[in-house]
Amino acid sequence: MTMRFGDFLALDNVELKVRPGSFHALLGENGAGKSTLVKCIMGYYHATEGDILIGDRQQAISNPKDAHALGLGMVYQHFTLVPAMTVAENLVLARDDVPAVVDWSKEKRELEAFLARMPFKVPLNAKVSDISAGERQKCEILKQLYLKRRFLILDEPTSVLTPAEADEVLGMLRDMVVKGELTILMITHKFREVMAFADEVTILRRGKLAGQGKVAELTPDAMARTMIGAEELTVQPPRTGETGQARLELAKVRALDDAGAVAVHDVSLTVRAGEIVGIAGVSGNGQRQLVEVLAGQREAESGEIRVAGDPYHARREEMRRHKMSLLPEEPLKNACVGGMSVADNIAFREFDRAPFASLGWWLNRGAFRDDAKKKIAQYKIKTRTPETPISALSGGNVQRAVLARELGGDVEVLVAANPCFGLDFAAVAQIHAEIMAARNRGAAVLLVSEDLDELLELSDRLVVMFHGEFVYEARTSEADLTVVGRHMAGH
Amino acid sequence: MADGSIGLWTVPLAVFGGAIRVSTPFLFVSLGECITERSGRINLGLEGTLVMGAMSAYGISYLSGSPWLGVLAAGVTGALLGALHAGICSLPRVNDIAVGIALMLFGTGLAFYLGKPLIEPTAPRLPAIDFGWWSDIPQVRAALRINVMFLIGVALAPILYWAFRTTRWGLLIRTAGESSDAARAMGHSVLLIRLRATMVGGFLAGIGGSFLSLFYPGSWNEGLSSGQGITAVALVIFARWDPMLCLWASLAFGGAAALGPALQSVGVTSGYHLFNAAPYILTLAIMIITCSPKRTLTGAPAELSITR
Amino acid sequence: AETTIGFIYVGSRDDYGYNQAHAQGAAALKKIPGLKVVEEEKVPETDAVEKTIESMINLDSATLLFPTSFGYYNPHMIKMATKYPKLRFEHCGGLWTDKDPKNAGSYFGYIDEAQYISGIVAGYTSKSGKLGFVAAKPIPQVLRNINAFTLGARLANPKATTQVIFTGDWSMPVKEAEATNSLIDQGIDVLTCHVDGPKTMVENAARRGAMVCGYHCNQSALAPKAYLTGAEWNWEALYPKFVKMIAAGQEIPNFYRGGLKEEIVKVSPYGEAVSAEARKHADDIKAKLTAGNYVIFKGPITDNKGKTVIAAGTERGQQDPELEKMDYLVEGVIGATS
Amino acid sequence: MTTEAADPVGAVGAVAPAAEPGFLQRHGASIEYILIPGAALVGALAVFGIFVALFGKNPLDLYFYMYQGAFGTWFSWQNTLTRASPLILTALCTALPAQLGMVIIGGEGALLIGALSATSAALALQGAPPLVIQIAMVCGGVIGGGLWIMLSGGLRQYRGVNETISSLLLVYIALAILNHLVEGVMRDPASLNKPSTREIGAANMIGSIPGTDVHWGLVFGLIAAITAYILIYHTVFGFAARVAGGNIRAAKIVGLGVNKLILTICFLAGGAAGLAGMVEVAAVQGRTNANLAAGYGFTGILVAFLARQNPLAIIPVAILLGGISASGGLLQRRLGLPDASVLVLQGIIFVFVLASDALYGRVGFLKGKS
Ligand SMILES: Nc1ncnc2c1ncn2[C@@H]1O[C@H](COP(=O)(O)OP(=O)(O)OP(=O)(O)O)[C@@H](O)[C@H]1O
Ligand SMILES: Nc1ncnc2c1ncn2[C@@H]1O[C@H](COP(=O)(O)OP(=O)(O)OP(=O)(O)O)[C@@H](O)[C@H]1O
Ligand SMILES: [Mg+2]
Ligand SMILES: [Mg+2]
Repeated sequence: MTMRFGDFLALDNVELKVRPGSFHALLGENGAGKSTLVKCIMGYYHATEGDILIGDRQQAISNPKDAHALGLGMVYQHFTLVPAMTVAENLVLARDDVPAVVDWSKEKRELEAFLARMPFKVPLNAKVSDISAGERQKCEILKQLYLKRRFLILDEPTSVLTPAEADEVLGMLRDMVVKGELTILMITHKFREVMAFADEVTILRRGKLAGQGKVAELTPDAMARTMIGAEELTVQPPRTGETGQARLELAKVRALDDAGAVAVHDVSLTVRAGEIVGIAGVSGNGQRQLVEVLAGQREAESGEIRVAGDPYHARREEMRRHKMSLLPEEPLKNACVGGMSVADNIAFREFDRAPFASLGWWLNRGAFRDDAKKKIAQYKIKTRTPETPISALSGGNVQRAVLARELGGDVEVLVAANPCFGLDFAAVAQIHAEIMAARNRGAAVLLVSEDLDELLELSDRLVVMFHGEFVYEARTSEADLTVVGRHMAGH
Repeated sequence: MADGSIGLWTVPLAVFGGAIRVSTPFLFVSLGECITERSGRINLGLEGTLVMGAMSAYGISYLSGSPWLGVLAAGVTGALLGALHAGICSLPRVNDIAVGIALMLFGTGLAFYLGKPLIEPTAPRLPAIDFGWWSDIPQVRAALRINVMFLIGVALAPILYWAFRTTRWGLLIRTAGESSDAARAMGHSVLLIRLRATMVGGFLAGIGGSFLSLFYPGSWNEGLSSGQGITAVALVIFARWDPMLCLWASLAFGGAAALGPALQSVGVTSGYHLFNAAPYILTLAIMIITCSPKRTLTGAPAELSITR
Repeated sequence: AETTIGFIYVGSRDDYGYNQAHAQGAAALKKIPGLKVVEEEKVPETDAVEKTIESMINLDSATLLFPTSFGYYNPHMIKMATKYPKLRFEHCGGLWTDKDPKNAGSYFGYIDEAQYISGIVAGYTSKSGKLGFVAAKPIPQVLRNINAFTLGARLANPKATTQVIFTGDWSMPVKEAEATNSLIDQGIDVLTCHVDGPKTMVENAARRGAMVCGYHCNQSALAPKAYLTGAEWNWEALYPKFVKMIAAGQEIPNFYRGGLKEEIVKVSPYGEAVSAEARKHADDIKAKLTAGNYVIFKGPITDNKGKTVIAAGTERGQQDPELEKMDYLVEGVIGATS
Repeated sequence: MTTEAADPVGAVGAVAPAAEPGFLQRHGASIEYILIPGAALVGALAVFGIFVALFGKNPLDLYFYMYQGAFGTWFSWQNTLTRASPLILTALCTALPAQLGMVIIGGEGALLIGALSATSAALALQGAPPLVIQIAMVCGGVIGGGLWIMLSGGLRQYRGVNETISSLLLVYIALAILNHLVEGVMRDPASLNKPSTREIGAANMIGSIPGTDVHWGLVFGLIAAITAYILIYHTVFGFAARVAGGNIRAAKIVGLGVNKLILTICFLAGGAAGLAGMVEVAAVQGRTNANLAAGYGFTGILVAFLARQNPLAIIPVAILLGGISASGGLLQRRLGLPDASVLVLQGIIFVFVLASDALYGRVGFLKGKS
């Protein structure tokens, strides 16, 4: 299978074979072409070259409907549920044979009968926007089962689940595979899941087939090496330095979500200099709104935020005075202007001061370019020129550009949210190293993440957020993982 | 009373009658736009569609002698303009608001151009049904001389409300409007869904136009629509994309349009310019009261450019 | 060589109203050999009209211009007349004063005479004695029509009243239709109007069984049964007269006005619903007006707030400049000027 | 626009700069900015030609008269420029907020309010030296129009009301206010049949550019457009505006005062349209009345979109549209086309130019080799 996007070769003659009744894992760095490959299988993309064989018969799949007809189903990397509709509506609508007029009472009866046979439950009448990310992911999988798909493709299905939830979902799927009811091809970045559930694995690197084999015969290290090839990882500096004074204080902060419901419930927290406080939690429990309040993207309803003792309202001069840095999730959406150049994006924090601005108002283009060149080299940002629009960069490189902007100068307070979401090893290592270095230099770091491993690795203190409240707090070194997991799930 | 006057009762009656007479174009345009916007696209060009519909309905009614054929022609013209809008918007990087403004201009211009010879002739109009037979007050009888199109429009609102919930067609439109990724993942072509939704929206708006020229005020001229089409688009937003609310809002707009003349007829004469602006002030006031910067509008289709 | 005459309209040439009346006058000129008529419609009352005039002068060699809309006069036409002193400008509706250039002129018709006749017919025809008037704006020309119509009606029926509704602008079909309906809801059974296109009022009133008097042009084709009569312009008669005067080397008076007598306005033929009595009375007054020995605004006249506006014994003849400043509604009119 | 997006080679492979690009490659983007709208214009004219040919007119005559009426003579040029000058200012009313991602279509309202407040300023200062009055009128126009559009911006920021809809509703409301005042308290009793305010006085008019018939509004427009361009592309304020316009979340995360930016830009935008209103009063009408609602505000929207919201590009586009409307009269008179043909042509051009947006980055020979 070969796939080109314009001049870019996303898949280069890749071959993949999945035996019936097996649980197959697909591994690879970001942008290795995993999603592209499965989208080609589903007829979502049309491969430039190559064929799909199902049971030795060549099949032409020109759109997802063809794939569905052949019993292929896919859970996409990004949710494909319609948030404004109910779970039941989403399930019924996914069928290929939706009747012209839907008889809801009949459909609901059938859905309930179906759910009764399933090992996990979802609320049928709730709007998708109102249920948690974990429930949504379950919903996606249920949808495929409801549609009676025999061959299921899962693209990073566990990225939003707690480890316990992930185990539950995958365990159940694995049971179905064992019973011969299902064949699964799963894309994941988590070796733990591969080792625990998969039978076989295929590894892609930069669009090429890099390795294949039985899981039983492989170790995580071997797989990682195949994935990243010869790339060198940034080494994370050791944890050093003393914890200092309180830098960032939240007092009874309350915030609403877009629908006007309370998302952050009077939370209070103190982060000291030279300390990383990690906020754990399944996504959708108010972390995003909390970060948005700190980033000035959302107004707090009540409560107070203090930085170094001064009240803080996310104003530019406050951020500047306190040397605040923010690494939001999805940086292209949250912290960059896609149409502006890399150089401009890197200058967002400093453009209104010398040397970027002469006399305080006239832009000095040369200074933009010089500063950008320096940071591009320092942070290994892969871009054609500093004038390239940042939207043309890959996800990891956008992330690096934001890192260059936010951590390029002195930092006293750093707020980072899922800074490594969906990134590969190399990028993750670099970002972790930068965050740790900032801490060691005495910055107060608030790290919000859905990745528990990341939190355990980086933070000094761990706080669990559930339904907008902080429900658990402990020193990371003393935290009990099962207790943390229980609190994340709300028990 | 003996002289046939009903005194101050004129005002509520006129507002009521006006609601029935004037609201129909608002109703059709807003329901049409509701469908289009629910599919994730906004068509500001419905003003042009309305005018084009009015012109073509009048022309066809005049040429063929059948007003109903005129209504059909207006619908078809509207659907064609809708297809043009959807076609251009489906090109990458094209902004639907701008295309709407362009089509507003184009539709109006074309209607004026082609409609020149239609200003003088008198075309057959749509008949009215007399629902006021039970009353001996002529004013009530007049207010209850209702056109079938109004009734169709009134019926259409609950039908759409129901259709958005229970028909495949309605659910698909909503899916396309809420999440184009989801629609695509289900194997549907979002562009095609939006094309159809925009065409249906145009069809209804065209029909709304035919009401103007074939029933009330009931003739073709260039000042026929004083911004009804564009107001109806605004109306959809404050009706929160809910067909039933579109119905009530259209009725309120119709009533508001009748308010100025009715007040004057009972002697409230000062500030009639301000009374004439009542529908616009009303819309703005309701939007100010009901919107909030802190949350997105409830009911707003997530893919809609104007609310993102 | 050919003489080129330019006509400029503010609206659409075929609006069944004000602009169409002028276009009919222009059409009459086209029939005269040796004349070339150029026309432009929908010219807004901004410097666009100055440019249109200049364009007609520069590109079409027009030597006589008729900018027909009221708002063209000052400052636009005045400016052009000053700039092109050799050419002749004739404006409809303006008030020429001796401060204005000599090559500019303003003409207008006393259409209130025709409205007066309409009023008489309406007064006889109305059973309820209640008449309706759909008007655009409370400006003197409109008020004068409303007052003349009412005074005429009260000749026929001293108790007659005219209810007036202002729509606020010259062309607002939906508002005009609503005004028509509101008036009829008040028990009014004869209506007339002063808006740019009377079509909406005429058709809607007729559909509700009320009688109508037309305005600007003859609208009897729109409602043959309901059409009583109407006040019409007679530009077809005036414009050729102007051209003849120029050809004969005569000066057109800078301030040119006239009514029925001067054949600038006319009255539509009576409809079938007009009674013999009404015809007789109306014809009688029409004959007097045509002969020039009848005064409509003859004191004592009080306005509808009870104030005397024309004292007993005062006669305000058609030429009286006071009438051009009319800002009241006479007794019998229901409505207010603001 | 992201012309490079289709060519991710450099981003994926290391920082290896491609081989020295040729002229077309280097200037591809700029050439596109001229070539694509140009082609769209030609296409639109061709379609319009076919359209009139269907009605039995000769398209060649059409093009000839259009050229003659718009640019054929010195007089035509002046006609065109006169019509273009208010359009430059009203187009800014749409183009400036567009930098912040807002679609404002209420320039007409700001123009009316600007005219009204400029007139009020002049009438209040009657007797003062003309220069003082003229300056007061400029201030009045800018402030009146500015506040009017700022109202839309404020409603959006503080109440979440969509600015496109609110600015449009405000047009109707502005017109009602104007009519109400002009027929009421501000009415000059001597303005008999055209209710108007009192005249600002001939001495206070701003007059024409020497040697021409084009009034000073053109110069105002040029200065405003160039200033707007510099403001947006070369100043700290413009940079902040572009950040906020490109991605409001990004602007907030770096602490830019988005509310202030939006209100300021809206004020400047409304100020431009208000200035257009002031010019209409001080250079053309001499007073305020309903004639001012001549649709300049609406045509300005068209100009802004055709210029792709670029303040400099507004100048040629306004001249082009001024030319089209200038030639409209000739088309009526010589070809017997109805007045609406100008509207049809504008509509076709608008549609073509918008559709041509899809072509950016796709013109084969400008893309560079792979
Ligand atoms: N529509 C597209 N147009 C151009 N390039 C694309 C497109 N979709 C994907 N690519 C590119 O193809 C490559 C493979 O992408 P793909 O999404 O398959 O990666 P992946 O292995 O799923 O990565 P991840 O782990 O981040 O999900 C990437 O470099 C990506 O940028
Ligand atoms: N929709 C798209 N259209 C065009 N090019 C794209 C698109 N998406 C991605 N690309 C290009 O594909 C390349 C890889 O993008 P992608 O984000 O998948 O990188 P990646 O391999 O995941 O890198 P990283 O590990 O840094 O995230 C980039 O150069 C980008 O320009
Ligand atoms: Mg990636
Ligand atoms: Mg992927």
